[in-house]
Amino acid sequence: MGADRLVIDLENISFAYPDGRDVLSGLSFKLDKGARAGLIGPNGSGKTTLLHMIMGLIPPSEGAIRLFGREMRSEKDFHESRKNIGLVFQNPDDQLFSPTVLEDVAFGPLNLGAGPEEARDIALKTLKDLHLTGFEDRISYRLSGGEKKLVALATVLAMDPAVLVMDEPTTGLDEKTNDRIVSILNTLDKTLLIVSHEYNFLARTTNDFYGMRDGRIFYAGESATLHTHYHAHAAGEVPHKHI
Amino acid sequence: MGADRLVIDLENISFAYPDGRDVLSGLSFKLDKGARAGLIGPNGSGKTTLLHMIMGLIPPSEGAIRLFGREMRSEKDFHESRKNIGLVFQNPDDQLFSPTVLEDVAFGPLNLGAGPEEARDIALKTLKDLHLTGFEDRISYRLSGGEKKLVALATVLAMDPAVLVMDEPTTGLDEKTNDRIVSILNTLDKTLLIVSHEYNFLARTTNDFYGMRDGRIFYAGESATLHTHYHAHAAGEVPHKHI
Amino acid sequence: MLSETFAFGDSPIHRLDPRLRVVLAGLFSILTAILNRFPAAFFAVFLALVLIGASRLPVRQVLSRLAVVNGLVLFIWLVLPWTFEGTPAVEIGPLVGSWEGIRLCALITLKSNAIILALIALVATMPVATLGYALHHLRLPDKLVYLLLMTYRYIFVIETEYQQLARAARIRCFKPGTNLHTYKTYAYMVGMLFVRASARAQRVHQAMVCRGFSGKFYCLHEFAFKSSDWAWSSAMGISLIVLGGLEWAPIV
Amino acid sequence: MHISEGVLSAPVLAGGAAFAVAGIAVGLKKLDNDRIPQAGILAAAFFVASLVHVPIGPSSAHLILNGIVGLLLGWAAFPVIAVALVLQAILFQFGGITSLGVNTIIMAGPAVLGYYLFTPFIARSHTTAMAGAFACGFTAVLVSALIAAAALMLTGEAFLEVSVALVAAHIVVMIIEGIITMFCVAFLKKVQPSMLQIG
Ligand SMILES: Nc1ncnc2c1ncn2[C@@H]1O[C@H](COP(=O)(O)OP(=O)(O)OP(=O)(O)O)[C@@H](O)[C@H]1O
Ligand SMILES: Nc1ncnc2c1ncn2[C@@H]1O[C@H](COP(=O)(O)OP(=O)(O)OP(=O)(O)O)[C@@H](O)[C@H]1O
Ligand SMILES: [Mg+2]
Ligand SMILES: [Mg+2]
Repeated sequence: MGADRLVIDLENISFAYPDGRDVLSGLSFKLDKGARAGLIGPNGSGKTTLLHMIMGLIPPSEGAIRLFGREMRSEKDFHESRKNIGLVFQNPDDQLFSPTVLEDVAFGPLNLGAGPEEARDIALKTLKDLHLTGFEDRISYRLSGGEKKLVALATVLAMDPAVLVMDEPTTGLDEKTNDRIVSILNTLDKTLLIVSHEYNFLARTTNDFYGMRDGRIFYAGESATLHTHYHAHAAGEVPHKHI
Repeated sequence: MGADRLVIDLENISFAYPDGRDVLSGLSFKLDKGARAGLIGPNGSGKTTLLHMIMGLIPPSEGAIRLFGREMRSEKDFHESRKNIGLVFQNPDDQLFSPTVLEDVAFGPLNLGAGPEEARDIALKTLKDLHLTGFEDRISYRLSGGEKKLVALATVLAMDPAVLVMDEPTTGLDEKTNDRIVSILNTLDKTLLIVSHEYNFLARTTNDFYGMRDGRIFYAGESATLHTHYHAHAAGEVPHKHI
Repeated sequence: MLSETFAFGDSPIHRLDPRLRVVLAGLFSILTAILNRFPAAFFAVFLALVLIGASRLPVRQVLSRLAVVNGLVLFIWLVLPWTFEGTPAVEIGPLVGSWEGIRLCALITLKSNAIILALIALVATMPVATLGYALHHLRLPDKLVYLLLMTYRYIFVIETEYQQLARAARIRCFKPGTNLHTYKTYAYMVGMLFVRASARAQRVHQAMVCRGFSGKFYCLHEFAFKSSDWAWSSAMGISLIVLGGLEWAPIV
Repeated sequence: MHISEGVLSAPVLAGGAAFAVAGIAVGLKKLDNDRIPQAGILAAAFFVASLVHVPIGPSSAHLILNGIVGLLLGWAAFPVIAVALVLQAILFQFGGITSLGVNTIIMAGPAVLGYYLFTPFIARSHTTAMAGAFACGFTAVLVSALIAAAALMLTGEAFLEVSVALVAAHIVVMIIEGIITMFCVAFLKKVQPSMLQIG
């Protein structure tokens, strides 16, 4: 567990939005290469803020961010690190701005210096891997909610990052799309950090859980310490899964 | 169970958006006065479309809509029925269009013919009932997601409709806000129709479940037929509820 | 990020009746805009500074707002004195600056700054919503007031949407430059803003219809004219008459 | 693009205000109450989009976008642009009260002109539409600059060179606005053609 195995290393991070209240205060968090971690916390506890900070979109007011063992100081550092960390936004509508799916997925590779032909090939291959073949000429804006989430994931995977960070990948999605995302995530060989309100989803995709409270992250348990209990459930004909 | 007890009565409704695919096809659905019904269905199955149709925002291509025993034929009919059926939209930012909370909540009563003084009083009382006293001069766009959902509910309750229709009232909300909405709904003496992906939430607020598939609604069971089963759950220190 | 920097404060000006502030700002601006004499222009700047003082706004932020106006004023300084025919005042190489040109530039500088300062003190000190209600009470057409309020309500939502799109581009390693890829990306983002704005407008209209909207707008807000408002009206009335006097009184 | 306070003469300010009031009146008349949310939220989008800075060599410029606003809104561009200018005056003090009329004409006049001149092209085949959209963005800024120059010249002949410099300084902006308008129209034609009133 040397420092070189740490992909994300946050030390004593504090942050408040201009209009006041502290969102993060004295937060520290480490994520190893190959780890699959879930993050749970109430609304407004600062999960999205934290992810944006890891991407270099929001600078911390205090503390140090080290990614892949290097301390991040400037926008230039982050420009490099973004090649290796991909973030899927909470809301796919915020992530997709090109007219067609193909253009959206090719956007990242183009920025990384791929030629138009190459970017196109990468995009098509990524779509194929996510079983989205045939979507390339669809208008991103008109996709259904679940399809948008999958395309948003494709736009990030097209850049082949070593670390995949996802902000509530399943909110508002039905069980089928949920299952599809679970199975995609479980075939990926990447370091994962997933924010979600859904215990169930996290239990199926990650190995460790973290919680967020009072501006800090705390370790909440391994998958092995999961416990089970009764819960109420709609029966009838509505299809649902028993785990 | 005479026809006079039916508040919503849809018969053989079909609908497709201009650009093609059928969304609703041969759908029939009845809702009794005082019923509390949940509606579950995959993304894009047409739940939001159906709710908008009940409100008269989208005309069906085929079939009949009867509300409170009267057949709805024109915009004028719906203008009347909207006084008695309140819809809480999926996205509160669409519902809160006034600069301040007070104006937003008073908007409905003003349109129903209340004078400015009276509308103001109704708005303040509604906010009080939802424990939102002190919010009246807050700027809508600065509210948090959960607060917005609660204010959106207030804007509808201020019109005191007999039927309350809600489109995914809890997506993206944490357990506390969730609980708050559950307890508010459980003190209301109104006919309820709630669309949600969360079985748990529906189990706590409604008596009957319906599912949606292939453009139709089917009855999926009573609360009494709910069954329980094991499910995986994150333990650790993260606070959560056992039901 | 958008914010209403000056709107929320506590000062004699913040407490003035918004209708009065709008009317005063209008009168002051119009009067100052048509001034031609220096004593009057200096007095206008003095009045504006008094208003800024009374509004107790953070000096540094007020100055940073002035930078924008003065950027344009600087542009005029760079061109006008050297091209205005008249009595030579300075020579730099082949360029000759005339007294008349310099005089005109100086006058413009004073007037621009006076008007902007008064605008900051009197109008930027109220939230746009309040301005909307004030304009409603001043008999502006309902439609225009509603358009203003609706625009105001949604600029924050749409600005957040834009920020998110810009972030989405950044996390995918987008680096703006002078090239087609960059302009295309911005054009798509702008196009997306318009499409989403339009779709949102449709939903908002539906939400309005669901709450019984039938084309009539109401205003809940009432304003009260207090004794301090009378005091300020008289003081400003007299000052504006003095300002007019400095401009139009025959020179003795 | 706007002319700041304290520059223009009384007759020019008054004339600008009168024309602007007329334009706004026409725009409001064509805008029924049901379309207020549409116009208001598009105005918000226009306001936000015009804060976007695009790089031009070592420098940058903010977008103007009155061409595309004209294509989207027609005459309603007048009240929409006036409202956006009021918000700019209050939130950033770009412009003020007395020059509001002139500035509305500078921005909205070319928008309406572009609407009449170029909408027919937008409906046609890809190449024609793209050329029309480029011309619309380019012309809108050009005409804006010319109106601004005219307002300055009417104020005093002394402003001749300032006016020339103003138009010259916007030539690159015209090209960029043309390109942005072109891609933006391409986007809208694919994603939501009904917004361009071409079904
Ligand atoms: N741009 C902003 N300006 C000011 N405050 C903000 C901004 N974005 C978020 N906040 C506030 O910061 C806090 C943390 O927000 P954040 O979005 O990080 O929470 P979250 O944990 O992701 O919540 P959720 O579960 O609802 O997504 C909240 O109180 C929120 O209101
Ligand atoms: N304005 C529209 N124009 C064209 N198609 C639309 C429009 N609105 C929705 N649709 C399509 O109609 C179908 C039903 O949409 P609807 O929003 O009713 O689904 P939903 O059941 O509410 O889904 P979700 O659970 O994601 O909210 C979807 O395929 C959607 O893409
Ligand atoms: Mg979040
Ligand atoms: Mg829906």
